[in-house]
Amino acid sequence: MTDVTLAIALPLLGAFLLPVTARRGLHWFGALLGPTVLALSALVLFGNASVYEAPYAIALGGFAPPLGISLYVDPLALLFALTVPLTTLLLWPGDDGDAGIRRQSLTLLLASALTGLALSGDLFNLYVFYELAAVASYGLAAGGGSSPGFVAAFRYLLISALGSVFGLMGIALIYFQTGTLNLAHLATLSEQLANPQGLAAFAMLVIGFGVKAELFPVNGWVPEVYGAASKRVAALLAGLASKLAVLAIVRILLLVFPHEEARQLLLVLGILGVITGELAAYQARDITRMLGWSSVGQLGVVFIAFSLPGKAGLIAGVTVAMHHLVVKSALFLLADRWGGAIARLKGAASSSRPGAAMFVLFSLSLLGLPPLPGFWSKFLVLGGLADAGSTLQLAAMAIILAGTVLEGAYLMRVITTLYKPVDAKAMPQRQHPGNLFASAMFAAVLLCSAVMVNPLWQGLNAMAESGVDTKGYIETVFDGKEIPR
Amino acid sequence: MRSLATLLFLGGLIFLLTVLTGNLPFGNPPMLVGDAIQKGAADEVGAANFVTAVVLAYRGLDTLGELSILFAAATAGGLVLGAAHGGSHQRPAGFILRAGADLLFPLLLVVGLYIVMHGHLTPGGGFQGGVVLAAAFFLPLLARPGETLSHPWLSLVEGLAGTAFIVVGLIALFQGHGFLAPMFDKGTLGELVSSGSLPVLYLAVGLKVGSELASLLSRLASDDEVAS
Amino acid sequence: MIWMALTVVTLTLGAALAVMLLDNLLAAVAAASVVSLGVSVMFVMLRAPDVAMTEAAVGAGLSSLILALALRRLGLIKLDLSEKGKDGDA
Amino acid sequence: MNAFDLLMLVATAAIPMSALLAPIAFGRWLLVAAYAVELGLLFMLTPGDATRSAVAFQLLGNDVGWQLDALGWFFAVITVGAAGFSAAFAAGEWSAANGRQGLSLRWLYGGLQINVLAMLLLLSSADFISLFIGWELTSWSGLILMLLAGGQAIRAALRYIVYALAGGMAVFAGMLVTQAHVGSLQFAALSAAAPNLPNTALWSITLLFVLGFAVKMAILPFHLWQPPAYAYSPGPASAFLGSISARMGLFGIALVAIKLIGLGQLLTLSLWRDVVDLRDILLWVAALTAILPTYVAMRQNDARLLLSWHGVGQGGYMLLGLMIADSLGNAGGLLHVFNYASYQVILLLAVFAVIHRTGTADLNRLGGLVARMPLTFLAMLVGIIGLAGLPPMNGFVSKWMIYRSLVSEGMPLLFVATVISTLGTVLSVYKLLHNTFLGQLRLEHVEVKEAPWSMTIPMLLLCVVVFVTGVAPGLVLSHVASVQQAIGLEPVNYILGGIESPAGSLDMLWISGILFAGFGIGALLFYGFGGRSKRVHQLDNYAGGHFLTADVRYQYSDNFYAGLMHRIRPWYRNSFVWLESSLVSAVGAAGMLARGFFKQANPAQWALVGTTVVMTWMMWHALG
Amino acid sequence: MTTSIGFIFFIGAIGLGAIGIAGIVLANHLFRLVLALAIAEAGANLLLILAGYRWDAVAPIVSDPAVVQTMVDPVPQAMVLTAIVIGVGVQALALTLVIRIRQRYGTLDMQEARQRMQDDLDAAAGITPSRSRERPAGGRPLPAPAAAVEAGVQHD
Repeated sequence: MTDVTLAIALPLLGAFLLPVTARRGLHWFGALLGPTVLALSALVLFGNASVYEAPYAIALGGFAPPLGISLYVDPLALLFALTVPLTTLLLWPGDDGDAGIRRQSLTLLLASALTGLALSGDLFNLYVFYELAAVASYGLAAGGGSSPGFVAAFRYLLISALGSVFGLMGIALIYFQTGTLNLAHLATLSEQLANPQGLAAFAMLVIGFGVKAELFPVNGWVPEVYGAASKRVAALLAGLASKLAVLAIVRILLLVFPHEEARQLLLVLGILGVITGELAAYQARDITRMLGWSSVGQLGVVFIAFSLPGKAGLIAGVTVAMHHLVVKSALFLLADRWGGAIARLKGAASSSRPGAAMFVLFSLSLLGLPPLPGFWSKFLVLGGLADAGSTLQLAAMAIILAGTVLEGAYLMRVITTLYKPVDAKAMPQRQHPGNLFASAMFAAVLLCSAVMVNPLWQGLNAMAESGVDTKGYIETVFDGKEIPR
Repeated sequence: MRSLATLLFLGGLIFLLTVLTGNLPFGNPPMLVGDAIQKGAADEVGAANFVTAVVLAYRGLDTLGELSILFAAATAGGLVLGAAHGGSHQRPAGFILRAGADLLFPLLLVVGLYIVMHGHLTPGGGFQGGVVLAAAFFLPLLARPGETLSHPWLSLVEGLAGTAFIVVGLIALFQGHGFLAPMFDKGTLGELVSSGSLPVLYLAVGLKVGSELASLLSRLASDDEVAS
Repeated sequence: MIWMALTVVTLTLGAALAVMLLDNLLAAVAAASVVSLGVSVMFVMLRAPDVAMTEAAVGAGLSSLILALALRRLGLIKLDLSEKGKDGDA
Repeated sequence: MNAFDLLMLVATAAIPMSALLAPIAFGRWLLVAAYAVELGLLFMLTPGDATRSAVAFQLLGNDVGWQLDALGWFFAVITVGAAGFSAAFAAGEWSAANGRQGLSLRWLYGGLQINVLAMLLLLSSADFISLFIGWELTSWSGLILMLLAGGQAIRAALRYIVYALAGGMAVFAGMLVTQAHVGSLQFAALSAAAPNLPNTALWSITLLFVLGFAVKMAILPFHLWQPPAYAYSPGPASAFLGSISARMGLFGIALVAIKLIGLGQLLTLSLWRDVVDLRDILLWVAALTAILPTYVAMRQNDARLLLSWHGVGQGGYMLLGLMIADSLGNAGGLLHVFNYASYQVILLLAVFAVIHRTGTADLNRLGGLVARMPLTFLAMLVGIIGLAGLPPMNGFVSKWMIYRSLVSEGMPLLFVATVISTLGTVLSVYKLLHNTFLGQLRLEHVEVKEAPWSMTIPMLLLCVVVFVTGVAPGLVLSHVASVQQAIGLEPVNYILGGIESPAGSLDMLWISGILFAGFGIGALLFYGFGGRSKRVHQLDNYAGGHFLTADVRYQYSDNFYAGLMHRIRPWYRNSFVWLESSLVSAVGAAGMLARGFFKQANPAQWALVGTTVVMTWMMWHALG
Repeated sequence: MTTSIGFIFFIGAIGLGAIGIAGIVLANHLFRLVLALAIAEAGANLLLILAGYRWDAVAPIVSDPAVVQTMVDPVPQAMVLTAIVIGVGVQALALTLVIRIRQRYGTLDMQEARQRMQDDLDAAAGITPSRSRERPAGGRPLPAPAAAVEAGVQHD
């Protein structure tokens, strides 16, 4: 039974059952429930590997497509959906007790919502899953119980709710003109939306979904939340949640708004994100916020990549997004114990060598040292920009390169501090073995993808083929039924 | 200064939106989906209230997500405030209120359940009924600040109600109609026992909403560690 | 019809402004419930009884209850339910 | 499995070997032997034609491979040689002493070997991807050696890596622009497409590559990182980096600007309606690079810094020679790479030998060591004669070729510039020699002994190399000629003694013969006519009628060249340092602004502003 | 008449949204921020309902199966049902956060709470707070750019 709806439904089921079971003295059950459910949904998704040959769509409840909600499963969706349970398993908050149970069920809710974001083919359904992910992440951000966490979560809630108000208005504008919510159906009507109303709606949607994707004007919450929340949560939000929000925006861009202006919008916002993020990270004085700001910059790169037209853009964007997912999650895990001011990290390397080594590895990959995947992602993005070659795109290329130099400046500052001789009065903490294990897993993924770059390249090409194929999407969703106009 | 700039941009936004909405087809929308639903809903779902049909059948996943959002909000609230132990410490409320509460409790209960069960026929349904149920359970608490709702039971109800919703969907899935497909015979339009599994779903929704809101309310009401 | 719409909209917008501008927060909460009542009336006029019921129940009823409880919990108001006679500090 | 693959295999295998063996003295000598093996393998290759490696990939649809042609071979020999001599210098007592002081020998020897491997990868790149891979690896592996010393070296290394990243990104951009315009990342594709590329494309490609490579070889605006980074590295690392590492930039320029794009194309890239073309600009930048750092070097009081600043200046010479269109000139430039590497290694090793014995490189705290360390003195003398470009050492040959071609090509101003810089070189190296070895021995150095044989023998061997290639430059010129062929220039026609060309001939055999004859006659005269000399103790004289004590310093080393310094001070106002620091603080201020945006701005307000602006923009697009 | 009544409702929706957004941006009192949020959401919901309205149509509920009459679009109504419940959930969560902030920091002022939060974050990270509470922020010199320190002393 590999119906992808299970991948959404099972974590929800687990989340609903967790408080019940854990209260009734079934602690072992409660402790096992979350990981089991996540592993099951990962298996369900693995069972769908056949979509590499033929993407397929599911009409929920068996209602003919434009009426009901339809899920769409193609390699792109599958890849992003698959990262959700796997990453969540690696970042699983393994603490129990009353608060721990709540945290676990919130994490499950987040996972199911993100899977839904990856699979859903319906505009309002995307909005609902986005809201679910948002609410779950408010809870997780405040879940640490620290005073700054509450303020940060509240501010995050405000800005995100403002964004969803905009998003709702955008949906309303779109529904006004097309009278439908199904992305495939909207794709057939996309030329109706090439007018002021449509593009304004797109702008509102981008602002709405952009909050979680750390898009430029609405990313003020990033340093506060990542600084205040527990680092596993920060890794979950920066690594995973942002990528799925980006995927939602990209789906809307590819299917509903295949207009040049829309791409331009993402490009400009991405450029601004890179500039502000990298500059702020360059001036950051503690690791956590430095990583947060640099992830703002990296997501700017992701948006720039996705703004490239056609297959090249999709391939580049997915590569950058996945690379950033792996690297930034791992770096946040390492920052769990080393999150303080940079100056306090003197000689942290001597306190745990593997941790420092992995920090170096991830930083080098982030900087794009050739054999590592980071180089290939940069290569694809910048190559695409150079090929497209409009003035704005060349400017974006130059800015990304300059941003890399800045990244080098602040990352090497940290690394050299790690390897300085330790001073006795401020001994840095040892790394937590669990975090070390998880980030070692990420490192393994990184190295494997560095070795298997060619197979991955083939897979990415196949994925992009079906990803940009709007006609195929429409046909798959409607398969033969007449499309109401 | 800041407020001035804000108002400036706000004026810009209002202007833009007004211009935009000026040439939207108000009053005669395209209704590509709406028409099809109105044609098909009666025999596809069998609910006289098409909104219910849309909420529970056509867009059932949205409803599930919405329940999950409510659940997430309650869980997060619990995480933030901690379990509400002990009710408020002020003296019990006056006679009138207590009597009113006792009088109202069964009434509200019945009304709530009625609204829930007739959701597929008349306006109203799980959400509205759930709110009434929550009020019903919360009123005695307001009247007798000493007592408190027992959270284990509440959480049991909310957990099981949500589970029930998903399980109904999964049963449909394993029967091969796809997740959350309507089941059982549709019955005759307008009957109480009609439209297949919709009343069950709405009952689950009502219970879940009611329990979530009740727990939220009681958590807010119990003034442990009141702010200084 | 049109006059009714006009009055309802003006009422609602006025109430919304009041929510922003009133100093007394309890009054602001009351104004907020007025806003949702107005909106639910609009929903009725727009032939959406379900939504109107929900808005009335949730917006006007529940959420103002939540807000009032929160105000009490914040210690900004003293939501005392006991009768005046027994109340010491009445 | 040809000799080239074998070479790569050895170089790769030597890395874990060094991590294993470096702490043991015998193991270190084995590692030196490994370098010897690599050198032997290099000489087994036939330098004339390119040797392609069996290792090749297909990465993201691009062919990635490696092949060693004459150009790469020439640089590779220098690289491995420099590494080998530095390793040999350190193999004995030096490592023992420094290892005791906590220097990680594993990282030192492993780092040297990693550097050699990275440079071999770069030198043998056959397409732009392998070029960039080699380039980045070279930059980062250089960082390893620089970080080893710790302390102030770390700052220098951080500064270095920022510069190196900037350069690497320029190369990256150049490679991507090439791909965008040529459609392929193969060298052949660019060289085929170069003649008919649009002018803007040619400009951007050439500029990006040249900028990137210029950062590495510290051409003028980008030179500040190099002296401290190289000087503060541990001894052998410093000698290795200082002698060859920066030349990778020259290799890049020779490869891209001359081999692939071609000097002829550079001549077409002109500004201000053909008043000046790109080659002129490069020539003048090179000349300035040859002059200014030399005079900066004159002001240094740390021997290592003095030599490293010279490294910057000599890089200017090479670029100058390479950019002259005629065969004599760029033969001189290429030859200078070899010559410079040979004597720079000697000089730095000598300085580190002195440091090993006396514990300081401060030119104001040394002096008179000739009596104590005669062999080291001899080595440094030979090196300095080479660096100053006087016969009979090899530095003279390359410099002569460059002057000669400057004159024959009719570039008198550049000629004057080079002469000025040579003047500076002579003065500053004399300062080095004098303050270290001549003059009065300091009391604290009375006990100093000669450096151990493990250090002196490599230096003296190199002295032999410098002398032989100085007397018989033909040995090197033959390879230079094949390099010229490989990069598509007409080869210089050489003879064993030097050059035989219409532009001008030079036969070092005759010159040095006459020179030594002159020395012999002078010595004959001196000793023949009773040239007796008597050693007088420092205190045994009448200095203006008052007594002397042993701590009175005769030696005049503080504020060396006071008059000259006074003359040139107005000409030198740390302009570049000012430029760099102002750039850094500008970026810093921008960073503060960005951080303030996140810390102070009201996110909701920004959301509102952003939405309004974006919506306006979108509607504008849609309407117009 | 038709357009004008639509215009009135649009003004209502946009006005509610705008007032709410203005409140979110300008208000400084945590509780009022929550209220503003509720109002902005009401505006968005109204706009959504308007998207489904249709002249001379009845509510989408079959009163008598025999007669078939045109109905307004039920889909936006379903969406708004969802949105309303989402809104109340978010509101409750926001209020719990407000209560906690009040308990921890004893303030309901956004600026102050934010300042306290940033100071706490800096303290937790071991950074000396860049802004001292006593002196006004105006007169202080900018801290030297970190990279200027890293770039090191010049060597000539």
